[in-house]
Amino acid sequence: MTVKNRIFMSFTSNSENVGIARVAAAAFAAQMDLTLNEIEEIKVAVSEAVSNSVIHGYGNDNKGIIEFTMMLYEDRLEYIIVDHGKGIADIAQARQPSYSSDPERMGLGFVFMESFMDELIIESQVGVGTTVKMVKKIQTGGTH
Amino acid sequence: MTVKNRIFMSFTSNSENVGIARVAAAAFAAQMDLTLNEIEEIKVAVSEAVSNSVIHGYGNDNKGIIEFTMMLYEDRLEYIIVDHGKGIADIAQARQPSYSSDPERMGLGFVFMESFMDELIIESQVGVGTTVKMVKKIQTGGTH
Amino acid sequence: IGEIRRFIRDDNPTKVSRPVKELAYRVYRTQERLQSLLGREPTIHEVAKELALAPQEIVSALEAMQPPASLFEQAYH
Ligand SMILES: Nc1ncnc2c1ncn2[C@@H]1O[C@H](COP(=O)(O)OP(=O)(O)O)[C@@H](O)[C@H]1O
Ligand SMILES: Nc1ncnc2c1ncn2[C@@H]1O[C@H](COP(=O)(O)OP(=O)(O)O)[C@@H](O)[C@H]1O
Ligand SMILES: [Mg+2]
Ligand SMILES: [Mg+2]
Repeated sequence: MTVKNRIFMSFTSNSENVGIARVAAAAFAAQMDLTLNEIEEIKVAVSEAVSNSVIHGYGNDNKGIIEFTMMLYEDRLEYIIVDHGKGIADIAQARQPSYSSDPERMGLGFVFMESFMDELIIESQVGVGTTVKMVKKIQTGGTH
Repeated sequence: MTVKNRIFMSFTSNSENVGIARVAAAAFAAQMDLTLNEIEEIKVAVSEAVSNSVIHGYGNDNKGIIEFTMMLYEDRLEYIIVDHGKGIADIAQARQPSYSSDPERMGLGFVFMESFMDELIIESQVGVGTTVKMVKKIQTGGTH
Repeated sequence: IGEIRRFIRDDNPTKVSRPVKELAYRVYRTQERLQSLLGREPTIHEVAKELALAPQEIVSALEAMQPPASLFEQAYH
């Protein structure tokens, strides 16, 4: 599958950058013939992943670096969020609905990512960092 | 002056990416208390610079790489657009109103960048590439 | 989208200027009109074409209507 477009971003772990990554993700998605609702869902999934890196990966310290890659293929969009923060010890547990390491939080971030996107792949190593890859499949052969 | 926020982007020289860089530039500017008009002007300046890299730097070949850095300081926003394309032989001539190397074009890109931003710095070397840095000063001490 | 509309009606924490708000409402209205016309959800390109705007501008207008942080975090807390 050939890559049709690719944007790489890198930014510090400020909470302001969650919103900027989110709007960039939507602008990137707008290349495809998606509905507004699908674009909304992509925005939520990307915000959840980036805010996890800010909050959990870097513990709200705004000096961490987050790398965000957006790829467009013929039949899918891919969003990859990488941090070099704390990492996740038990990924299966982290993905569980309402599990959060912080009792104040909802624990629904991964649930949203999973339900709004077609694929969610999480790789993580404690003390090294976390990579979240999300895929949205595109119906081809329609309009455009 | 300390950097308050910094976003780095890198993308291929597709014309679609002009619009995405434009949206990201606006979202980045929205951290500051600017008027809608000022944000509109920043969007135009950034689009002109990025589309120059696509059109002139890489001759509309979508395989070139464009690097786009956005910096926020206490008192200013900086947008830096770098390409590794053709370069500009005579920068003073290129900045002249209505000068274009392409007779079909308006030759107003640099004029817009200069009038919409507070500073415009162009560095270029033939066969090496072009760097355009634009600064927007921010009135501090107000809201926020 | 119902989710989003509820959100707009609620007090918006970010300062949104009137023209942006109006554009966002026009986007929603156009979307609804096209939906009943087509019998399915229109795509962003169809909405953009109807409003004679670039899809990116639709993205910007809709984003301006939302708080920068996670929608759901905001909604639940
Ligand atoms: N990037 C990350 N780095 C470290 N830990 C993470 C990261 N993302 C998620 N986690 C862990 O996974 C848990 C579940 O995440 P999530 O479903 O988004 O819920 P919440 O953010 O509400 O806690 C988090 O509480 C955290 O412990
Ligand atoms: N990134 C670039 N790489 C090479 N040449 C450039 C670049 N940007 C501008 N130029 C040169 O400067 C000229 C003036 O640019 P501009 O004012 O934007 O007008 P226009 O794009 O309409 O030609 C262009 O015609 C081109 O020759
Ligand atoms: Mg979360
Ligand atoms: Mg130009």
